[in-house]
Amino acid sequence: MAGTAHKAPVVLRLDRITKTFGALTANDAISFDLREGEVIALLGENGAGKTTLMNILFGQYTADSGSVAVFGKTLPPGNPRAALTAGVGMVHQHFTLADNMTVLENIVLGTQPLWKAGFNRAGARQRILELVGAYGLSVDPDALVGSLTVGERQRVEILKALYRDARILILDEPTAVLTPQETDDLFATLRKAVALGLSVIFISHKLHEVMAVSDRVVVLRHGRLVAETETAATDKYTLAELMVGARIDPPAVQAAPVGRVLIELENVSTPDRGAAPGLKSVHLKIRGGQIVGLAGVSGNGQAALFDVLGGLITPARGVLRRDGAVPGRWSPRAAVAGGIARIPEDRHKTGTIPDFNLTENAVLELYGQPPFSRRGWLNRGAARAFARRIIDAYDVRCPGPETRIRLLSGGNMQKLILGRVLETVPDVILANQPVRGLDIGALTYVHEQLLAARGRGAGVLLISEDLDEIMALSDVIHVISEGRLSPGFERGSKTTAELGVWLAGHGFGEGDSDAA
Amino acid sequence: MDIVDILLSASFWAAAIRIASPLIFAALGELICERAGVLNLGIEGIMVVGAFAGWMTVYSGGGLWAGVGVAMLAGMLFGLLHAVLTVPFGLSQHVVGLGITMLATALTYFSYRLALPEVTSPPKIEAFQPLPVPVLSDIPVLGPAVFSQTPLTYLAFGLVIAVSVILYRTPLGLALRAAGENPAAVAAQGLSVGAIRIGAVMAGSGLMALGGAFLTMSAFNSFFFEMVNGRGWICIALVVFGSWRPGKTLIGAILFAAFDALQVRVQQTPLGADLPYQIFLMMPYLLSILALVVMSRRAQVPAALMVPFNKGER
Amino acid sequence: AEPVKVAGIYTVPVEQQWVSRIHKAAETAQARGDIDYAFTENVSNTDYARVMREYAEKGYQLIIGEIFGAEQEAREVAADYPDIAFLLGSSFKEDPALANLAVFDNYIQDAAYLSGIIAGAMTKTGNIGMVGGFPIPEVNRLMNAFMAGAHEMNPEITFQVSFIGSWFDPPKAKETAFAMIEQGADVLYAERFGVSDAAQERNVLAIGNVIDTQADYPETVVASAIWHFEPTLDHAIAEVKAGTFKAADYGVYSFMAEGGSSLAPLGTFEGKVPEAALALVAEREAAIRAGTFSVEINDEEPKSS
Amino acid sequence: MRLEPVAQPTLIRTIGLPALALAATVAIASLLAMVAGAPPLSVLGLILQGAFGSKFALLETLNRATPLIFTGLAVAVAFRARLWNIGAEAQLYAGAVVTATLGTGALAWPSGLLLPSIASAAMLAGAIVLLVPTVLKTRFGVDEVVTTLLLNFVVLLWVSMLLEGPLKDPMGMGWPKSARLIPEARLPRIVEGLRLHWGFGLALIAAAVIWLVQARTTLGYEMRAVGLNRAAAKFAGIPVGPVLIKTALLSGGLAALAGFSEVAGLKGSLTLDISPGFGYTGIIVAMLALLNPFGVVVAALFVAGVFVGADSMSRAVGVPTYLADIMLATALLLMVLALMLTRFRVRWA
Ligand SMILES: Nc1ncnc2c1ncn2[C@@H]1O[C@H](COP(=O)(O)OP(=O)(O)OP(=O)(O)O)[C@@H](O)[C@H]1O
Ligand SMILES: Nc1ncnc2c1ncn2[C@@H]1O[C@H](COP(=O)(O)OP(=O)(O)OP(=O)(O)O)[C@@H](O)[C@H]1O
Ligand SMILES: [Mg+2]
Ligand SMILES: [Mg+2]
Repeated sequence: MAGTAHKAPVVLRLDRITKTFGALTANDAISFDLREGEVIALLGENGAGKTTLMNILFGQYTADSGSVAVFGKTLPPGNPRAALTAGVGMVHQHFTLADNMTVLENIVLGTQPLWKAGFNRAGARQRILELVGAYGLSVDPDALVGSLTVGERQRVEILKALYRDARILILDEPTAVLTPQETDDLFATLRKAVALGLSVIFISHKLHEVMAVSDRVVVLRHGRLVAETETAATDKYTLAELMVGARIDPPAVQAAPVGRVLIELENVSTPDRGAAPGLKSVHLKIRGGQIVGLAGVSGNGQAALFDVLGGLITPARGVLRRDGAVPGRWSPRAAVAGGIARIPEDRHKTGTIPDFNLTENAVLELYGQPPFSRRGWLNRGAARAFARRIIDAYDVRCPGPETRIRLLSGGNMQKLILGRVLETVPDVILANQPVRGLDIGALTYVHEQLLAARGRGAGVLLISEDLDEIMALSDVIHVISEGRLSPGFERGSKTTAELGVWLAGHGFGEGDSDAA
Repeated sequence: MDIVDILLSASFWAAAIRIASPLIFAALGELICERAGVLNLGIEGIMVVGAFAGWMTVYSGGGLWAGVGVAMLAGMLFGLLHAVLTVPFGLSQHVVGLGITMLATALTYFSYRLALPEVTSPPKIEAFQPLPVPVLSDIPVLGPAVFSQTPLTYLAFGLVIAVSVILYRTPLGLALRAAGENPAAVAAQGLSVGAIRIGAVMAGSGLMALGGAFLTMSAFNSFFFEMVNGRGWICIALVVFGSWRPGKTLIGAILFAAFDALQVRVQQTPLGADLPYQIFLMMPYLLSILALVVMSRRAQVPAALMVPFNKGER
Repeated sequence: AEPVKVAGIYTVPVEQQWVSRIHKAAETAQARGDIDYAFTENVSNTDYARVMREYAEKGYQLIIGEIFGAEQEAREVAADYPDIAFLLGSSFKEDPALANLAVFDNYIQDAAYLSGIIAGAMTKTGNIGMVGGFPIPEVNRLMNAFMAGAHEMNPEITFQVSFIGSWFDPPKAKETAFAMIEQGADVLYAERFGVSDAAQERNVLAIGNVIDTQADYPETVVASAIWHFEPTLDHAIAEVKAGTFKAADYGVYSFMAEGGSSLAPLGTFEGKVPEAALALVAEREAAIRAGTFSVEINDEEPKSS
Repeated sequence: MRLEPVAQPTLIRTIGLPALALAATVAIASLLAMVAGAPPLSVLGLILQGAFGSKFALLETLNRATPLIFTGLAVAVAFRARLWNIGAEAQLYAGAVVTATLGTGALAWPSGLLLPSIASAAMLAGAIVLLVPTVLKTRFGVDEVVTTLLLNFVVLLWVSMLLEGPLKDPMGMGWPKSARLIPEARLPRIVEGLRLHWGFGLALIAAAVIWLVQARTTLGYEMRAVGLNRAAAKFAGIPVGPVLIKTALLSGGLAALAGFSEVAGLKGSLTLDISPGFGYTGIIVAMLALLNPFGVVVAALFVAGVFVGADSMSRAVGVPTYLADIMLATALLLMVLALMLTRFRVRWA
């Protein structure tokens, strides 16, 4: 990014960090240095130990052995406060903000002695506005955090670190939840920070970002550091291979015969949900043997569209047709029973029940039907067999079907969800951000499965913010913006730039999104 | 007298504020605990302890304010026990709370019986007397209603303001509110969630004990078994009613007390002669439930209420 | 002779007025050396029969208590221990088939009636406030007698009656009394703790009940109808000692004629009660003792008038 | 400090820690007995004797455990689905009222028909009492901790009203209690001459049934799913509202059975004080049992045993019997702590 920083002094030194959880070694004698003004990308599969390492560095976990030194001084283990005062700032994978307080209050939290009679709001606001200006982090200090978008929340997290004069910024998968535009803004901010002498470690599964932003790459595999290299001296494919330990090729898209319309929305509208718009007179057809890509910045009505098709809400206006007929009762159960597979956006909150084991999670949508239950009595054997089948067929890495799913990595959780919906051989698959946060291996696997379903004649709706993913997989692409849906564009009929125009909200004639 | 006359009289509002005072203390205490993320069902027992400790101090020769101090300390002690079990050890707040209520109540009765084995009529102390505020107490209606109360009532009102200021205007208050909303946010800023929660539960329990002490040192002048009589449970409702805000909780307490004062008076109207007295006693509870239905849409529950926080575990 | 082993089982703490009279009588008898006394207080009715059995098993000879809420079970226990004497407060009468169980109750309507006469004479507003715990017969009976006495002095008197739904909430009783004073009462019938305090603070008068609290409220409590449990208990002790204990209604030992109840001395109010009232009290008291006048026993819930 | 899960708790841990908790409780009780002027060393023996030392003591313990099993199950069922039912006390009384209403001669049926009918009606009444807060919760989002708590007061006053009104025993000489149940409406005694009745058997059956429901039926699965992650349950198509309502019906019904069993089994009539807080103690029982139905039986026996034993002990050594509640509370708090520590290790970091 800002040129190499070979001569710059070392600001952070990790020395033989080892951490075990029971029998598992999450970090195995990991050492590396971070220099002033340098950006290091930390790479690795899901569960490779990246977050663990960063939590140790920040003092939230205590390492079994090894040490962390910041500006030459060894940090006391297990003490976030010491890390903060030494100049380490961390943006967690899951944000640590209090929704009931304002941006300013979240930032000021913990920066002053607790027993002070009051705090200087005006001064704090002044300081925040300065930082906002210097780093290009637009956010209103007096907004309630609960009302912010994901991107804004992340900026608040970064501001929290900067407000404390952090010299080292750690970002754990910062772009996993950002829109492309927000990702660009984030990188712009990081560039400014580096120019001002800060050093950065960031974790990402998106290799093009790694190539674009970092100076150096550190790769972890199974808790061990397997490679450390200058970014300039490597490429995406090499990195992918280093991470997984084997070569990974993107799945090939074979031609498939287009079938009949499986599900269709005609002139459907739904009410707005708080800040997120509902659907506005949407027309959509999903045919067999097709992947329909839905491009768009998150929060533009994707959730509403997914929920309408998935049975969670019924259209306020317009009709939904399944196989040409309007279904009598539209509910998640009706959708599932009718052969619709749903892969939700948030696997932790809506996709699984973290404290249920794999077996119980596997039958979450099917428990009410034979063979999993009869007349209200569960057949646990059938459920276990089903879970075993998914574990084997979909390569879910876990100790066994009795493991609580909470203990699985995101990628393996996602594979279980994939398995549970695909095992019923659905003819419609709704996939909302199915590869978010997944490592390249898992991501490729999910894509392969979607393509395979298409190959056997299923229709797939793929919702994603990643335009590259959409362009690579989709037969037809729609763009969604503020609840309006663009016409469907055939594969290859639009360039990235042309779609970008639609993404920015242009091209939707007032009320005539049915212009397909 | 008809209801309108009652509602317009200063003595009615004076009674409402008297009845509200112990509730204000204890509800504020519960509010502090819950804002930090801990449901404190020990409230009923801690009020009993406060009632006894304060009264006993004065009875054995201490000053009234010394009694107030001892009551708070005793409450904080049980708060500490509650906090140690629920915060670092993360035990169920339901069980610990009810256990503390049982323990505190039984220990109090046990101590009372040991201290005063031979008494068949509980001894009295010289309790707090009404202290009219100069000038202000001469305001019509408001004067006799609000400014002719005992010092403890003024303290209760003062505490509402103090707690509001602390919660919304100080670093400590920020940390406290954050601990009840998202403890990870507190930990990530280098503060100890455990220390904040323990502190909050102790402080809150101290206030609950004050609420109990009000009963024996201001509302009345001797200690009786079972005299707290469910007031603690009411306070839990008041906190929800007040959407976890001190000001609204105060209003809730006064409203509840006003219903109570009103039912006593309405019982003597012709209406009262026809209806069973239980209907009147039910009124404050039923109206509270009704009020909750009306209020609930806007209520903001602390997101981490009843969720223990253990770093390194999930 | 050996002191009789007596056990008391009470469903409320011994501070409760009603129970305090039993407890006090037992302690007096113990001080006299007549009995060996142990007691358990605050026993819930669910546990009552168990506690009875425990004492019975331990060799107590006389068990006293109150079984209003545990009638049936208590009688079953008594049937299982025919050699032990049970003297229990009960709304029901003795059962000849259960020879070892005698019943009592606080029949002090005589004294309550006389205190009503005094109250009737002392009220200037003609408005008397009455605060009770629960409208149980033991409370209703005294309130009704009191009201009858007051009407004797002045049939125009009106009463405000309230029940607070608790035996132990003096602050609530006090607030209820305040409300009555605000609505014109100038004499209060103090069934619960807290009422006399309200009267004292607002400079109105109070009439005590079951116990004498004038020492605590010298300017306030005019007269009190007092229950003396001693005749009841002493009679039972004597029967046990003599081996003649039998099913009987000991209620009569609470009557004035038996010394079971009395009007407390006027004390600080000596000379402040109108002569006419005192004369009427004296006349009625003599008639009661002579058996020529009896106060009606009315257990119905009293209502405001 | 930090808690770390223990993968394989050793036997010493699983047995030793609870034993330690009990030992500490006895030590505290002995100390308090000494403070009150009684010989401390006899305490343990007297407790054991008082709780289990004779057939009478043992049956009394079972007797007191009976309503606690019902309320414990009621709470366990509700808490599994994260329905915070703090109102088992009210539901218990609702069941008791129905029992007293139907069992005093309103229905003159033979026992075999009458008892099941009364029990079902009682369950229905308890269910309705919990249904109100549940519907307020699913419809209006009203916090059920508060509404169930407040309803305890309302229902108790309502019972008081009934006992001084329509339910008052005409032959009761004015005391606020119901008439006596007819013999056909009484649960028979298990042991003739002692208080233990078939309510206890019913409680054991209820525990087994609830275990079956939770572990083996789709309803049990749904209740756990709704409790653990409402959003995911809803997404998967589990009808959250109806499941909560079914949970409420089951939970309220179980609590009502406590009232039924106390009135039809133990007391034979209804008074205002048939429950010394069984509804609240049920919460403790349920949590002590980690919401497991069979655990509820064990926990209820434990709670009852400690109380009966300590109560009898304090009487035997002549100290105020409030010591029994102190012991019970101490035992509960320490036991919950010990049970947690069998599964987690404390790390000081
Ligand atoms: N608190 C914990 N207790 C037990 N095991 C843990 C804990 N935290 C992490 N692990 C284990 O350590 C391994 C590394 O986890 P870590 O969170 O560091 O992965 P990661 O590289 O950040 O993965 P991802 O890319 O999905 O974010 C995982 O396999 C997990 O099983
Ligand atoms: N208490 C724990 N015990 C075992 N493993 C844990 C525990 N806590 C976390 N982990 C592991 O830590 C890893 C990282 O957790 P994290 O929350 O980052 O999920 P993730 O794998 O990144 O999924 P996602 O990307 O969907 O958020 C997970 O793979 C999980 O295996
Ligand atoms: Mg991670
Ligand atoms: Mg991840």
